[in-house]
Amino acid sequence: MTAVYWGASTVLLVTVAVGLWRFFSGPTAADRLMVTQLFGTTGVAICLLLSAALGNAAILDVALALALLAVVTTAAFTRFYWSGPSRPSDRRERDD
Amino acid sequence: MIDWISALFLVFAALFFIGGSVGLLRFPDVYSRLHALTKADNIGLGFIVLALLIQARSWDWALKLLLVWIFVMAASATNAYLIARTALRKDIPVWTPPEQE
Amino acid sequence: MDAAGTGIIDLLLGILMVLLAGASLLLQQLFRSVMAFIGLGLVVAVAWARLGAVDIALAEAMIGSGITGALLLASLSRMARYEGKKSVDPDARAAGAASNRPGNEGRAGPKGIRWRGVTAAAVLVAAMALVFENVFPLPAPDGGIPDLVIRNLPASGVSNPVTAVLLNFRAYDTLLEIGVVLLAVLGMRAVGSHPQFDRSSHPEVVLAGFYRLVLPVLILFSAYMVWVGAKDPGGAFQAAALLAAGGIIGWMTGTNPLARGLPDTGLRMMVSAGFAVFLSLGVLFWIQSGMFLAFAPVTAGWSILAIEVLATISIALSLFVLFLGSSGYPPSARGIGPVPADREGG
Amino acid sequence: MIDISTGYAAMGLLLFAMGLLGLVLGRHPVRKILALNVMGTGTFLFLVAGAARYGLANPDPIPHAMVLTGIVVAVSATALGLALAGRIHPSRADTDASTPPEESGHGLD
Repeated sequence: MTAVYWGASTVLLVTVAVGLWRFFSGPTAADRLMVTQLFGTTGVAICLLLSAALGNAAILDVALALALLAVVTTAAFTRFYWSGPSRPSDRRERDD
Repeated sequence: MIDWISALFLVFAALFFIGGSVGLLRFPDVYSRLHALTKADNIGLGFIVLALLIQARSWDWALKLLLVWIFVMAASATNAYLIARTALRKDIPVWTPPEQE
Repeated sequence: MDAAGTGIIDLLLGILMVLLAGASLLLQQLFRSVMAFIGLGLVVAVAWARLGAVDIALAEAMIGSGITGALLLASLSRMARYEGKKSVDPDARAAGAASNRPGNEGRAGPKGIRWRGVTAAAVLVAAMALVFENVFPLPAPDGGIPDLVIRNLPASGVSNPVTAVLLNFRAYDTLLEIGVVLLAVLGMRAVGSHPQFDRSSHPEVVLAGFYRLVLPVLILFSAYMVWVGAKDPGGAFQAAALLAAGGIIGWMTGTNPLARGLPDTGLRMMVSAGFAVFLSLGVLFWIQSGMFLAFAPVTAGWSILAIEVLATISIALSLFVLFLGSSGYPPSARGIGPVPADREGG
Repeated sequence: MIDISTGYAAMGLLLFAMGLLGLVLGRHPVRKILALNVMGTGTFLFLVAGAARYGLANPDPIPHAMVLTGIVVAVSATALGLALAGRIHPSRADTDASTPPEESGHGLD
């Protein structure tokens, strides 16, 4: 079963690496944020698999921490970075 | 037997994660990409939790797995709402299908 | 998958780390760099778990996703807003310096980049050569230090070796580390005031709902971290990071009770309590046994628990104050946090 | 197949070097802070890779404890650095407007 866990983690890491394309192509700031969200969720999944593969229950706590705090970055993004009125640059290629 | 069911669930999970990534790359606007992303969160992670749940070594292990799933769902719903609302407020265009000739 | 050798997982983790680190250093727009850095933190957290460093994975997950991201985004937004405002602000005279797009750095001049680049690359090549010469391959382990820790573990009062090292065998490291955090808070009191902050006029109802759901779990998880740190991965730093992240979420909803202001004297006492108690216990044992911070084996467990509880409170508040100080609000005598939550829009 | 601690130690060195270059070449204070953090991550990786030489099941706890304190110190320093950057930044507006930023040499960029 351990080999299956390692294999599944590998597949998940590949999907993350593929998702990185959206990070570099954008176009809006929210797209880049979504890629870090994908990193977070996949990180949770990989931690769950690692805890099963290594038989280490403490890694579940890492997954739980990532799950509980996944909202902080998004909230900071919408609260600080994307707050305020709409600017033309929000909709175009550049996401400053 | 249990190992095979677990492996099957893990395959489903991987399919949903792959689907989430492909959707993130291929869908035309922020809102539909958000949909693809949250599918990976909820169902993909759900299948992983199921696969590990039937293998769980103790009750606290199982409880933590369930907690992780519940909070990932709550967080991804909150995140999706925050992103979509802010994007709408920022007038990020919603994709409409091209006109049929 | 052999635990002693690298596999595809390590290769993928390495590629992701290099790509994200490169992106956070090279992308011209700082927002993208910051997002790449947040992603790097998540990948590194997985790498810690993979390397068997679960204590560190916990701290990285909590600090990386709970504090650093919000800290960087808030500071960057404040600077971008300031730079954007600069050209219309009558007090800011230099519109010329505002040629950068808000929040971005301009291209370095060709002359500057060439010289600095040449120097840096030369230094780097020399340093890398030295490291490869002297450190690679890593010397074979002699088993001495981990054995020493394991042998003395029963006398330390705890059974998690990392906690034993942190709070007993090398307690002075941790004492000074708490001191550094305290110093950072002191520094923040001096420089961290920048009161303009455009509060979004929209209430964060959904975030507030999530906060109500997550806060009890965060507090419980944090208490569990302090308690479990004695035998399993966890401890004061992780617990403090969780509480601080809870404070940050609450502050972003605008409904955080802390946001209504904490008396300044109370704040000062709580921020310094961890350091004060750690130091006094150290001195107490110095008087008793003649060695600074030498906990007696009988009472070591309780001393460590007392220090961990107070350090958790102090570090959590310190991290929260540091976040506020660098993201827009001075931790001033008015109490910490923003004015009461915005009400408009129901 | 490379030994795991050697692999991650090399990765740590690489990140450290990248961060150092970014620190020297970056102009914006936030970039420099990010670069310092990348350097820190590289250092932590190197230390933990050293600890992993004793095996992944029971690694050397001393580097782990050092990295743990390092992470907390790094985030405190980052917060203070960002606050300082916020204070430096407005003052850049007061430097001579006729000098392009890359030639003014005020050492703060």
